[in-house]
Amino acid sequence: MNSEKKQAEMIKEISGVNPLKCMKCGKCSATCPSYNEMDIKPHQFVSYVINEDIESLVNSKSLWKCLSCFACVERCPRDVKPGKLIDAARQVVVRQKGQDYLLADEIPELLDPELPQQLLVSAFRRYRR
Amino acid sequence: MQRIGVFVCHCGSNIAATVDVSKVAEMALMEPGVVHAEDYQYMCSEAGQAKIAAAIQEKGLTGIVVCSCSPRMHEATFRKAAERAGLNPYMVEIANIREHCSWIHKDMEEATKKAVILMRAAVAKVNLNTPLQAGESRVTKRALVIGGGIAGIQTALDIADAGYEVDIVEKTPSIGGRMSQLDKTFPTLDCSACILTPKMVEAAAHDKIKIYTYSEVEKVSGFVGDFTVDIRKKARSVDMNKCTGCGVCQEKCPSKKAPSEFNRGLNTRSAIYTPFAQAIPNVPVIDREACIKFKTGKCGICSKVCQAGAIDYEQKDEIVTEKYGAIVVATGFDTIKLDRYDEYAYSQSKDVITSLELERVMNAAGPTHGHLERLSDGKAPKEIVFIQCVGSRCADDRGKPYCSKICCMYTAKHAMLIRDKYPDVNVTVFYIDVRTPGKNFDEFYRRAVEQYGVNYIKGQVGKVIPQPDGKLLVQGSDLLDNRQILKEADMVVLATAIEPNPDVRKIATMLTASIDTNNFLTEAHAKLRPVESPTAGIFLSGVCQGPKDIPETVAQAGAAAVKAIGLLAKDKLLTNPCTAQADILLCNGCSTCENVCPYGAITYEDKEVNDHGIRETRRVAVVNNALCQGCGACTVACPSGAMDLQGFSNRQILAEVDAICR
Amino acid sequence: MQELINRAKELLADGTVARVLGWKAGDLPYNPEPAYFESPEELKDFVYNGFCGANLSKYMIEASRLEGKTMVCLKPCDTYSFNQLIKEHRVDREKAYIVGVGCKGKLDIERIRKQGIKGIESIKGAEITDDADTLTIQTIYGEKTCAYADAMLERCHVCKGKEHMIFDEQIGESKETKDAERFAEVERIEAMSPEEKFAYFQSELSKCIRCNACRNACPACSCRKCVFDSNKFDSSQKANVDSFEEKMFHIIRAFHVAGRCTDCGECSRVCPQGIPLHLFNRKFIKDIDELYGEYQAGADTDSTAPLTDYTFEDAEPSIVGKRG
Amino acid sequence: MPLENKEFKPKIVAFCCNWCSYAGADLAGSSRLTYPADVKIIRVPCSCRVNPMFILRAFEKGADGVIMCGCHPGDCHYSTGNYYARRRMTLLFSMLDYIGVENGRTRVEWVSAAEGVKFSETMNSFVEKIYSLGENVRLGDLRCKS
Amino acid sequence: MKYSYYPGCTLRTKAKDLDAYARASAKALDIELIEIPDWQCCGGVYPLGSDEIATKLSSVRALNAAKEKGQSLVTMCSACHHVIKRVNDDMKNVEDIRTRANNYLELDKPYAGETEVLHFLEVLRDRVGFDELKKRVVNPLTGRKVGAYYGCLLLRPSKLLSFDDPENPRIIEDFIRALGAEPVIYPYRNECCGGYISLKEKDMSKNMCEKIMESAEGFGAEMLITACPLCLYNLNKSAGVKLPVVYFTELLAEALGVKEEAKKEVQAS
Repeated sequence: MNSEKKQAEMIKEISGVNPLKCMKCGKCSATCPSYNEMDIKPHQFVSYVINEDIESLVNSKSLWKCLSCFACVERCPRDVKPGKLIDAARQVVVRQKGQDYLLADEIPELLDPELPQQLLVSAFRRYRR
Repeated sequence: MQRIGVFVCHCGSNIAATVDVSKVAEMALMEPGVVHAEDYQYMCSEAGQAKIAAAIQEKGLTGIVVCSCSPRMHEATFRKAAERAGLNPYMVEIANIREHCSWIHKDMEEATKKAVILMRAAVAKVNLNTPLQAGESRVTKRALVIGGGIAGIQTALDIADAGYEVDIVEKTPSIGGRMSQLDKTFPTLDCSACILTPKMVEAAAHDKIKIYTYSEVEKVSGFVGDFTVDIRKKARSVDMNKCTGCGVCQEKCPSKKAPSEFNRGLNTRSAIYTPFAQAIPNVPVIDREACIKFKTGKCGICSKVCQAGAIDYEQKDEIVTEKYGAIVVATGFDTIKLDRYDEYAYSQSKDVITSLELERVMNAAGPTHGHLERLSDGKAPKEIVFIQCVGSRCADDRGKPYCSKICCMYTAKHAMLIRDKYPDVNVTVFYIDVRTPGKNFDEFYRRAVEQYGVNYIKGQVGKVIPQPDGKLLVQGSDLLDNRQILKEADMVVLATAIEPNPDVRKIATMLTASIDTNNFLTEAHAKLRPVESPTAGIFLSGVCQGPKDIPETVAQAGAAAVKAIGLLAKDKLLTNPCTAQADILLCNGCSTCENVCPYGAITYEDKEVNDHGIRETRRVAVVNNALCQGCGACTVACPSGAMDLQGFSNRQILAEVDAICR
Repeated sequence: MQELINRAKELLADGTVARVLGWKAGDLPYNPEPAYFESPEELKDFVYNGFCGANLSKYMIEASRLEGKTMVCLKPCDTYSFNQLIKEHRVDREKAYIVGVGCKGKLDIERIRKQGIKGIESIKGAEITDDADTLTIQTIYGEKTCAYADAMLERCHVCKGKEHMIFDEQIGESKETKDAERFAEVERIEAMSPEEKFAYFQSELSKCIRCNACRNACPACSCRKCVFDSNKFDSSQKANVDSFEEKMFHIIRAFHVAGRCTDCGECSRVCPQGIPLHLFNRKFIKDIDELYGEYQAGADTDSTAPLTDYTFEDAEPSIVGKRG
Repeated sequence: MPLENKEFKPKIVAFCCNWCSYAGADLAGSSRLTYPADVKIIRVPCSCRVNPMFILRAFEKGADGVIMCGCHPGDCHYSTGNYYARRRMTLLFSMLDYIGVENGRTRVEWVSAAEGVKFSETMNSFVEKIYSLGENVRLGDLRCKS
Repeated sequence: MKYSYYPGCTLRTKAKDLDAYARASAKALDIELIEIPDWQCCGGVYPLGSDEIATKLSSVRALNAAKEKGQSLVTMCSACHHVIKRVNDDMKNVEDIRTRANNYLELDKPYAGETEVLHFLEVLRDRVGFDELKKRVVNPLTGRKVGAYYGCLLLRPSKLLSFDDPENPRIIEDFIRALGAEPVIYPYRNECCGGYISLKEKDMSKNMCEKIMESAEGFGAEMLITACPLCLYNLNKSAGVKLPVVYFTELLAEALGVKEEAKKEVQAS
């Protein structure tokens, strides 16, 4: 199996999503609060996984713009849940060494006095291995 | 010993491509009792049947096995062929080597082996078959139609026009059904009432049709040709014979807060009411939940104002028992509840409505007298958004997995009507696919776009966001432009999925008619018997069988009527001879079988028996062959093996088991 | 015992009954057998003691066809069988005059033998009136003793109670002798691995000589003609060959009496090979109790039997695997 | 499907009621939904026609698994047949388990005429289970301890 | 009413008040919240990978601690609730995760999702009952117009959290009503505040919060309440309109008349 195919399989497994169930209604994209910040739109995640173009998916801005707010997961009529796919793609990235989206050095300047613990731990979980 | 012929069908390449049919025939000749075996291209064809007939006559066959498609497909065909050749039709067994073998296996060797085993089992069974004679049962020449919508009315009219008595049982106070709630109909934009009302009147006036409104089917017993049905006539509290339909009672009724079912709860009605002006019968009912007289004992105004003296507060539910030969189910549909789709703000804003509610809004007899206005503030909308597929085509448990079929067309109709009547109103339709298979349907939809300028956007809506100023912000996708749209609207219309009337499950159980996971009644064959239920004597009309529009419903209603007429036209029906038989010499008289018989077909009698010379009177089971449907529950309940089922006897089934496990 | 005999004489004398169904002494001190008595003279052979284990209910099927009433002696547990037979229209209540006889547990000669007591000549303490809880046994090797309870039939250790479910009159005191868990043995087997289970039953059933004693004694096995004697299921070969009947007899028998078996224990009592046949019936009883609610066949004459009944919510057959 | 033992070809008997599950099996066929050829179907009018003796006979003759399919509870063509069948099979399977025939070798599944997919899935999973259990004890040997 | 209590990291640092007001209110309502010993941070987001175990263990430990006491586990912070509830569901229903987590933890008795996870709001609704709560209020907050801000974590995925209708929730509105105030329903109450994105994409989050604030204000809200420290932080950074945002427990403490003492406690620590 080539590595993209393997990654696509991995994404399907981690997310538990069967992208073939998608009927391309676009409700995820209609729902997404980060839509305008994304280069690959939520409804497109599915076809990237089906076409095994994981390279483009993991290099997309969208990976880091998804809020994991689960609105698309909740509203998807086909049980496809694109939010889970993008989460899984992010896992694929952060599990590779040196691919962390959040570097230790950049943290101090991002902090402010009110910033809650929760924000740091959440961001760490999402952005780093 | 039987003389058995085995006939192996190629079914073109359907069987022959994966099963070595000549091998099956060859192996058959090694089975005990088999004296003839052959294979042929199409056994069900005339030539194939001729081969069977020839072999029966030439070889003096006493039983035959056809290795072919499912017995559900051609058992009857081959039985008839055997009968014509002088063989008892019940000496025919089918080995299903198509659906259960060639179609599901790919490996030729494996499939052939299995086919041989299936053939052996059938041969083993035929070896123990005995000729059976079908009995006869009478046909009551009267049909029952459950549901008084367009489907039920059309079926009843067609049956009655053929000269048979037919009764309609309708749950609500008037016949008319969903169609009476519609304003216009696609694709010709006829006024719904204008085409429906004459049919309602015709049904009411027809001397062969009897209509029970405000009534429900309570109990069904019997079988094809001879059903006995209890109908509950709910207390109307108004004497049907005295009421003149003047309407004064409704005018004077002080309790006017009950939500109008007919107007989908968008306005209210009085406690004594007829659902709509053209109701048939034009006799009101008292809604006892809403009536002050029933709630407090005081009031009685309707009784005072009724000059005919028709008001009867003491009226009770009445059970009518009738006999029918055929039953047609036409229970129709409702729209699904939208509680779990609140991203569309249906429960949060009055200006988010379903399409069926829009029908009422657009209708001159509706809550806004036909003026298109917002239900929140009565203002005329300038921007209307339609959302399609709300609850249809859903894989999750919120909605329905099927396409509701009618929404694309009625949405186009609504959009067109609005643009026609109010050219200054902008109409946007969010769609996933536009599905318009039907005569003049796509042309209709294209007219909405091209002639009326309706704005179709491919993409679903994610959320409807009510604004403080009362507007509705619709956040949707435009998949073709790849952008997220925020559109301000004054009204949002949801093309809500339809589902079978929830009562249908209860009715299906009473009729022992099968029903699918979506509560649609199952047809006997998806392609070839679409208006018959697998349960003999039960026919399907309209949406209870699957989503369909008016023209299709009317066509199916007619088809169901023809099937019912075909049944009623017979004087006698042949009964299934595969019934239970008690061996009185073995019967203990314990009544265990009687306790499990769902048809009350078993009774106990004191009978004189001759048990190997000993004559004595014993309490023994007796099966009524007209009532017995052949389920076999009694045969297993009987500890002594006295009860056996003809056509599926213990020894026959054991022989099949042995053949398979050999 | 004397009270019983006296009463029997009275009933015969005043014509209430035409015969008495009880037990008469056998050729050994521990094998009384069921018998009809039609006159006061015959009653001199009447016995009733701790060895009168036989359940007389089943004899009433025949007796119901005879002229006149039959006085039948039923122990508390026998009355369940009688009720069950009424329910199945096999006995005629009007033809029976039921004397509920007292019972303080019935004895099993095999249990006495198992304690090493051999060469038995006579046994004292088995009489029903005796309150002693010890049996004194005269053997050719001298006098031996044995606790009454240790000599009781398995079924008496799981006694259903001292109440008669149906009777016209009662004679004698009864005692509830339950001192063990009814389903303990079933549970022990249930906990075995499939291989152990199969080995256990194979070992037990291999002893079977197909003498039909169990079938003959069982009050539920009252078919006019057993399926194993008819050709309805291709199951009537008699020779001990590779035939259906031989292998499946006990399982099928247990299934045919499921929901009807009162757990009277006659099958195990009469088995000459000592096969614990009641373990099949009791397994069904345990399952029925657990899955469909407690049910005691023969506790009444009108309840619906579990296998002719159902509820929409009944457990699915897959529950068998889930109960662990 | 795991085939640990390539030699092992199980014998599997499926009893299907005429109205729902046999039709479901037909639908699986016409939808070309495959399942192993080890399954052989016997048509009965209703699941309540299935006598425990049939199942015992199958096991006696060397069946490795027996499955019974009927209409869903509440949907029986004969109204109540499958309710009786459900109780009978529950007790029978429990008894079989008790004498050493693993519970996995017996199954009841409710399959409607519309559930071709379920029929094929059921048969696939049942056959897989039988393969994992391997050859059955010979119930025919139940009374023949050597 | 005794419950095991999982406060979570932020309630020990930046959100001390969320915790202090909750404890004071619980006391006033005769609810005993017993902090489980040695709890560890839940990680803030649910670890999605089905192959991840290590990141779920802190939740399992907390759940098991409650199980050993035979108590339900009460959470206060939306994120902790979300994570722990979902891990609990994994332990109950996902065999692979259950086996591996138990192998790792070597507990006396394996944990299989036995503990019931309740958000404090659920305790108030389902155990105390809002009617009863209403009776216990000493300072009814009459006339206050309060908007509930749910965010994502409490509601979605709704099947797992089974907290309330994900599109039209009412639990916080009913809570507000019980305190005597007037709930303001606005459509953005279940839309995301930006969550952890605010660490690196501050503007994105600010814009989202502005929409939320505008909508709430437009429908007449004078203040917002939330159960989540991160939501509170983000909402306070909203680009435009700024309504006051407080924890729901603060409002509760106020209505129950225990706000001041709790406040002192916070200031003292």
